[in-house]
Amino acid sequence: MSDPAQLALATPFARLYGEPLIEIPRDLYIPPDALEIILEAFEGPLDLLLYLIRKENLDVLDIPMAPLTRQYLEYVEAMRSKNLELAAEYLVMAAMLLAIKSRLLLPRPPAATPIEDDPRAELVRRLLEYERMKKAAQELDELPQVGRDVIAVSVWVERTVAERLPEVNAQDLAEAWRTLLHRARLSAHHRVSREELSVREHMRGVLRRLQERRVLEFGELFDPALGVAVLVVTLLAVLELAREALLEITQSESFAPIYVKLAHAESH
Amino acid sequence: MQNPTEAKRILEAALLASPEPASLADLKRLFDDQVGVDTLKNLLAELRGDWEGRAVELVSLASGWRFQTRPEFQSFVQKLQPDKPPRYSRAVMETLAIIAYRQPVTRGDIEDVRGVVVSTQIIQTLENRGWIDVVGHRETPGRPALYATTRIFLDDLGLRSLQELPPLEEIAKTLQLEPAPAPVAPEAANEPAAPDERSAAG
Amino acid sequence: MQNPTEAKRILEAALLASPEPASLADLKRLFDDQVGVDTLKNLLAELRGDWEGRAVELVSLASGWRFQTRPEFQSFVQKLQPDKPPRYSRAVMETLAIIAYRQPVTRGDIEDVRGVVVSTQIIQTLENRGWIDVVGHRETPGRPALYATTRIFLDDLGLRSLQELPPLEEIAKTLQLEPAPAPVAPEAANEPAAPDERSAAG
Repeated sequence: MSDPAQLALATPFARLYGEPLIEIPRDLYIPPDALEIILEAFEGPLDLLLYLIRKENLDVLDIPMAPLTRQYLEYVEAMRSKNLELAAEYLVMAAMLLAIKSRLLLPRPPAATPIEDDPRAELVRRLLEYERMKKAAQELDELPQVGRDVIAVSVWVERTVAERLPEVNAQDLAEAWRTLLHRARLSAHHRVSREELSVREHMRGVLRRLQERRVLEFGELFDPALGVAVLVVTLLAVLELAREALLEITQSESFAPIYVKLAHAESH
Repeated sequence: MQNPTEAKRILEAALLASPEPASLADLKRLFDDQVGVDTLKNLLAELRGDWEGRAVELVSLASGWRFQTRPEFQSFVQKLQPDKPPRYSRAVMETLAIIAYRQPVTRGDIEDVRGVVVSTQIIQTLENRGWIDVVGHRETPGRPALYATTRIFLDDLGLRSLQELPPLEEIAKTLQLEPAPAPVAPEAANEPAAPDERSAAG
Repeated sequence: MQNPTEAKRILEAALLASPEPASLADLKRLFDDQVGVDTLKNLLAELRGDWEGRAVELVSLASGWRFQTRPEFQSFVQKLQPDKPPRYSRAVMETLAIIAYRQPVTRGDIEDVRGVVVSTQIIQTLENRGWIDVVGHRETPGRPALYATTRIFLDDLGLRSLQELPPLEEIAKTLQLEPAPAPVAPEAANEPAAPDERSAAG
């Protein structure tokens, strides 16, 4: 039962509305490895049923239960034989189809039965409602959507009104901390690329730090955590800055701490 | 009060700067309620006319008026947008359609129509977008939440009211079923080749 | 390529819809780089001219071009702006988080954790709010100020003590990190200027 196409070929195909169907509809042929995709393509048993009905040009209002049920079961069986995870709803529908089919085969009491008693009625009602909603969903999706198809205009407004202070709660803080940790983890993976930074860029960094903190102990300029390459580039940057007389490097005596400050900065 | 040109200028600036659609009441406040609703409507109509033929238009939505880009220019405008717009799956859109056309509905109602379980994620996607919310509970066991669409949903889809939703296609109103037990159409029943149909069904 | 009118229309829509100023490079991308910078500048100049005498203007800033409301019309425009409480930038929030969880810390410590320079403005924002202050100086060269959170900070956040801050262990767990303050500790340990950092962190 693995290949539904074979299966469909083996049994004489259905007659629909009197027309003998000799060929299997192309849609029904499922390459075995495509089953998963097909299963994903359907939103559920109703969707699959609708597909079978519409592709065969069957009248929803007068469903020939036998061929429909058979085709449906072929799909379900094919999916099951491939051990694809099949939503329980598909099996429930299979049982329902079989129940309807068997009811249709039972002889009826001679008394005229009202149309609502047709065992297909409930299925038809559900199929119609689903199809209606499916179409509606497509139409909704075609409406221009803000963000996707149109953008709401909101030009910049300078704010001068009395400043309102931002509200912060403890959870915001925790969130900020979480972002930090996350970024720290990410940057751990990216340090390799950071090593390619130029000497110039590090010169700027050294200068900026000195602008903010006036004097730094030589060692403070270096962050061993960034790796040897960065240390070397930073050292080159410091030497270059000293050569350009932008830095003042002082040491009171041998082995005493070395201090670095901006050359033009006023001494404190 | 300002002269009409000045008033239109103010209206335009305020609407261009407003991130949300502005209601008539909002717009009246612009002029310290010194402008009547009719005057305001005329000004808005004029303003809308002024923008005709451009890539931005003034539209009237459920919550009010807003300037937005025209869909035809989206391929350009998109290039300067930092965020990628969400694309919703069929499951999400079908759920949305059922809520929009059949509201208020419970999750069970949605499942009945779709024939499959509706995941919490789908509901959350729509809630997070601000398109649906809980408007009450059905007085049945478990008191399931009743979902309905919001104003934001209408605004975001360019609609002024639910009446403007695309009309549902009436596929068929009456069921004209064959007298049982004919499982296939009448022609098929008279067709000599039909018997194997029944045996296949048996 | 589009004709000038069409190009200007696109430019206008993209700029009106862009939340950030758009650079010339951004704007070139609008036209798939098929428009030269000079043409673009001419179009922008024309567009700016088109908007003269209106309440919104096209301006050129360091980071690019954007539409903004003219200052004279601000009092009107403001009336339609949502009254949402402002939020601190990520930089401010992160700085505050570091001070709260790792106090007392120097500006250098904060920079080590954040990986970027902490501007004076950020520190001032928090000082002006009364949420942090200087509690001493680290006895290292430059004697950098040590910042800690204040009582007002606790009051404003509805906390009785620092112990009521969301525990970091929990956060680390959600990130599947080790319970130790992992990403901070190694850097701190290697930081020669922060010998007391470890005890503060512990």
